[in-house]
Amino acid sequence: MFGKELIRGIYTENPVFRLLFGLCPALAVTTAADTGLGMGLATTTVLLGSNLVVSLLKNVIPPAVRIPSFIVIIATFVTLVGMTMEAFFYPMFEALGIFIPLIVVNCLILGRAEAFASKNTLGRSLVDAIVMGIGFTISLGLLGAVREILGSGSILGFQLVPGTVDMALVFALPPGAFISLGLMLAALNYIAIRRKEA
Amino acid sequence: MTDKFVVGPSPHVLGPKTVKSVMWEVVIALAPVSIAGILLFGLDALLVLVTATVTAMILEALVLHRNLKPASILGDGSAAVSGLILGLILPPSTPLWMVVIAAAVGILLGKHAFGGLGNNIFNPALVARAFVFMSWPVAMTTWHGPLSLSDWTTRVSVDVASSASPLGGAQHGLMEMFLGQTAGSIGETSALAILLGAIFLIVRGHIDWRAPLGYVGSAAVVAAIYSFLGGDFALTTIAWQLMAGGLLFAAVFMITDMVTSPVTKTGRLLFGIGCGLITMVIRLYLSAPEGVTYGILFMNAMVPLIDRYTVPKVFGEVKSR
Amino acid sequence: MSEYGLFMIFFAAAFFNNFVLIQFLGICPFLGVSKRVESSLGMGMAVLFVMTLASLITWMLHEFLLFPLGLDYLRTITFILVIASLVQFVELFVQKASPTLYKALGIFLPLITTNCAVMGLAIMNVTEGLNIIQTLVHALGAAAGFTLVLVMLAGLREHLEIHDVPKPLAGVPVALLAAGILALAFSGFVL
Amino acid sequence: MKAALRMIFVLGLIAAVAGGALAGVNAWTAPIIEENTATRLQETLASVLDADEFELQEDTEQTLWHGYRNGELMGYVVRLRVGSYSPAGIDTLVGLDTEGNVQGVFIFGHSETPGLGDKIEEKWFLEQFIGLGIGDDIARGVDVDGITGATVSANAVMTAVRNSVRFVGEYAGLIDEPGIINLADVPDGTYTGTARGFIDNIVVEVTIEDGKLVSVVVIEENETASYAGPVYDQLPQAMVDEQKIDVDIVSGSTGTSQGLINAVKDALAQFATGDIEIDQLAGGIYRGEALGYDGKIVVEAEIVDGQLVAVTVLEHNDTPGIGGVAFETMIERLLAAQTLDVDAVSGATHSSQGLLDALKDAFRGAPRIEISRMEDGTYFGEAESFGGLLKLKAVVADGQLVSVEVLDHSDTPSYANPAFEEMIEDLLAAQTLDVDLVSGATISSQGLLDALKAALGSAPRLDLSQVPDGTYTGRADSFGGELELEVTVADGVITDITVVSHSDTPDYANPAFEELAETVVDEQDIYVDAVSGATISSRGWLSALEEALRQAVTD
Repeated sequence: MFGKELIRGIYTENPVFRLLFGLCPALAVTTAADTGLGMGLATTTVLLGSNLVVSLLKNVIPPAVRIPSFIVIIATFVTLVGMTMEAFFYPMFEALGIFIPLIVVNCLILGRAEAFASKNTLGRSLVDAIVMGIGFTISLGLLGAVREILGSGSILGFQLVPGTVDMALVFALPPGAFISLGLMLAALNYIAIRRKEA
Repeated sequence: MTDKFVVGPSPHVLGPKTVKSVMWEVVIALAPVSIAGILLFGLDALLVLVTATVTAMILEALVLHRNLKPASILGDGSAAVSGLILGLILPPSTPLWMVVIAAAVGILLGKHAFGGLGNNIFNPALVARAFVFMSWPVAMTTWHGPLSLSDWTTRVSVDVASSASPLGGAQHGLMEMFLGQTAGSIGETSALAILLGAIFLIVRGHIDWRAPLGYVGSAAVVAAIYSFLGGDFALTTIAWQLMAGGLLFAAVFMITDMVTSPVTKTGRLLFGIGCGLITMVIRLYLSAPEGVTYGILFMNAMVPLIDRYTVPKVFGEVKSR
Repeated sequence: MSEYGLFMIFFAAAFFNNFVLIQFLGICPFLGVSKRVESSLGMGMAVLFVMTLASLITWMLHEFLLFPLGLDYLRTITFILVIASLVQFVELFVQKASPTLYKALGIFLPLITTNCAVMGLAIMNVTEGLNIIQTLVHALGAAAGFTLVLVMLAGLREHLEIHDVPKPLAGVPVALLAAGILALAFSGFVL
Repeated sequence: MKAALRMIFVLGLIAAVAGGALAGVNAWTAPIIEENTATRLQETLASVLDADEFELQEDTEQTLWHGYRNGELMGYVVRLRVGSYSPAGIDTLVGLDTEGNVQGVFIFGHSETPGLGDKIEEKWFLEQFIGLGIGDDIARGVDVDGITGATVSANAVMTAVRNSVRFVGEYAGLIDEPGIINLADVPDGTYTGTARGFIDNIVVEVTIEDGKLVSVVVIEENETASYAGPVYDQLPQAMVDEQKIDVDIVSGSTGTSQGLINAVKDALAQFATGDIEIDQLAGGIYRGEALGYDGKIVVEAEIVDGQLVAVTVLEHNDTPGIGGVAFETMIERLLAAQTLDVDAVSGATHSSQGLLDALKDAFRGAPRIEISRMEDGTYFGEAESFGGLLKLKAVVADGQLVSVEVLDHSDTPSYANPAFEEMIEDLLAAQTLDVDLVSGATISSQGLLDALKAALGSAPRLDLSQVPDGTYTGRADSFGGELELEVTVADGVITDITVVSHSDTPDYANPAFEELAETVVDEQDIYVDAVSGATISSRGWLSALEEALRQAVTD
């Protein structure tokens, strides 16, 4: 059961590659694998918190003030995560910069609160948050890894290619982000097309 | 796919023209600059040109025909043109593996990702150049001075110390610049050779004068205003700006590319003017020494918009949709 | 700040540090709304409207309320609420005041709440210590840059639609590649 | 209505809980964040300046910290923001030692384009600033390299470092007023100067004839011919034509142009004018020359204890009647004013100006201490040596250095004492300060030499050990009138000092006199500080004491 859900989060409904949610952080913070993973985990934490609270309060919140309530809840968790990171994980906090407060406008979180947690039980909502979070984290880590390998020949700071080889700096730069993501989406589409044909 | 005709309205429907014949004539037009580049920069230049052209042709054959038969490698010549142009706008000292990557980026990302010839939005050679410039900025801004006659009589390739290009601050006389005896990209330094190619293309009716005129004209105007504001206005300054860097080469061989420039006449003029303005603003007011690549790439992206707003109203067309 | 004029703030926000292509803010609408040139222009105008207002209001909130009271930790929550209510308010106002404008902007307004360019701009204004005039110019530059690339991409996508793009690349992937090459061109302003 | 109330209630409740949670977590994390920030700040400051304590200065034009190690000022850290592409610019931290040399550069923060602007944080880029200081250009292509692909950001950092150096230079008083070279003041001759061009040093030969620049020849250079050619063609000619050094540079070859100009300035730097403060000069004899009305004027000036005590014109060709009188008048004025900023003698402006120029030339050089010309007496001096302050006493009699005695030092005795002995022996034999240092103890020897220079540069002092036992009376003018005192010396030690009579305000003076007497008896030193609040009375008292003891020695 959970395995099926997990596949949904990682592949069939992958937030970044399939639903195209949260592309801003996906492009911005993936200059390396570690920042990508950090962003993914921070987002997952917020997602867990908001799904939890929204699911608990789904019968209390009147429909008319649903969206403002969700925004307040999400913003609260974003700020909490931000504060905690600043206090205890400062280097990561600094590396992610403005994209931490901007988790609040990540369509993934509001989307899951609105489309899933407000209609489902606590348990299902938590599972949804976990699998979606994992999917998001994996996507960002993957994109970060691809860009880090191509851009600097290393992965999570570990040098794969001898430092004397000049890697393509462009992958660490904004154009490389768009191109990498574009090619990865194309690869997924290609697999999907092949599968359909087969 | 191979027979796909390039979308382009008159005025050059003079006879039965195929993509193939046009492309091979462009290659002929590129001959003077290629020869000049090899004479000026030696064996290094020759290797870069050959590598770029061959890589582009092989990749094109693999994408289109999925085989490497001689006929498919020769193809319609468009890949050869793109590859050769790419080689000509690279520094002669570019490591050959970078040339291979550049050609691959140009053909695959610049051209076939958008659907191949006739569909590509950006000039493949420029996409490739921008990509490699941003990936290996140091290698791509290391220029070598031209060879002298004595270098040629002693040995073909010499280790020439790196030197500044005119836009990088080197001072050269206008005659040196005209002949191309300056540091720079292989095909961009010799104004004389570029003009020979241009004359051939004009005589054969392959280029429309509007885009180049808008380009060179607007660049000249910006250069004039700039030198006037700087208090050292002189015709030589303008001539210098026009001959420096890749401006003339781009005017003749890149902004005239039918696929990546507007179809309307007014559009082409606007396109040329836009390219010229951005190129000169980058050169004169921003920190990058050269703005040709970025100016044209930027305007390539504007082409659909330019076309959209300059298409003449078809008689009887109902306004708006 | 003296050597860093308003002119530069505008051009930096619009070109060198283009919100979409260089800073990756507002990617969702950039990809979502850039299928048609007209709708892109509409979105651009709506963003310009909201960005300017939101920047000014959040700047004043920060300057006169949050910062003096030491309530900086409420920044995210207040800013997002301001933007969300502002969008609602603007929607209602435009609907009443100018039905034609509403027709043009209406459908884009709700999308702006989750446009991180607006929120990002509001946060940047205060963290970078801009004064109110710089904030205004920053907002105008950001909106101009956003609209420019949105419309450019829309033009490209309309063009691509009528040409044969390889199947796996069709749609968003090729739009991303085009955006990447556009970002290459924009980087030329910085190099 | 009920639904609306419920809406407001629920939303309000959510907001209240959210606010409460945030306030709670904020109260918990804020101190941690603050502490982390403070620690990071100290760490960051320490990364650019080797110090362990930083003190933020108030009311400075730029944010400035003083850095201390064990209470000693190690240097400064400046925080500067320079504009670049992003509105916030680049926030830099530059550490400088007390001489204004860069010790480290740190990019405190920037919002440059990710990837491109980030390169300014690379180590190789920031490390190249270390060691550069007030005399350096700190410019791309001159003494630091730029970054390909991030030119503007890199230039902004260079500007920040340059401005930081200048700011600290001004703040710490390290930058003198820039000298202005007046070609007319430069004596005829050919001068050589060196300065850094675009690639390497440029050496020039500058020839001056009749106060006019007649040629500038580049004799050594390593610039790129295509850049430098026009510079060499145009600038020397322009300098000669315009008779000035700061001519317009050749655009596109800024580095070479500036190098050439700087080299010419370097060649003529010794003739640059600048403020000379006599009370800052070391004691000794200074010799200099300049052009007068008709040819060279050579002067010698003597400085003792920061006072100009004598000016002698050694050589001149000026009209004897006019020049001679002018010199006398000028010297009188100079000695009275104790500054070079005196009016010229009317009717003899050239001679007057010549004398002043010669003096400036003299004071720009190092002083010479001629033992043969020293007044007889005992000299005391101190200087910093290897382990700390070194104090010594030197006796001059009949123009001969007769003894040098180290009174106190903190150097390692086993090294220093033999070195001192050897130095003193050499000094006494050579009768000049120009002796070699003792190898193996160069710092101690240098300390001894410095202390001796300081001693001989000051006025001779009374040597208590030469005072025979007895009671002596001394008189001097004090605050209210004459002061008389009696001093008793027994076994070479001052045992008692009594004021016999004085006309100073008793309430102020008496306690001061008591305090002074106590200090002098305790320290056996008659050159002690005045008592604050009764400075003039103290000085009177001390003069009377010296007078009394001096008489004892002469008697």
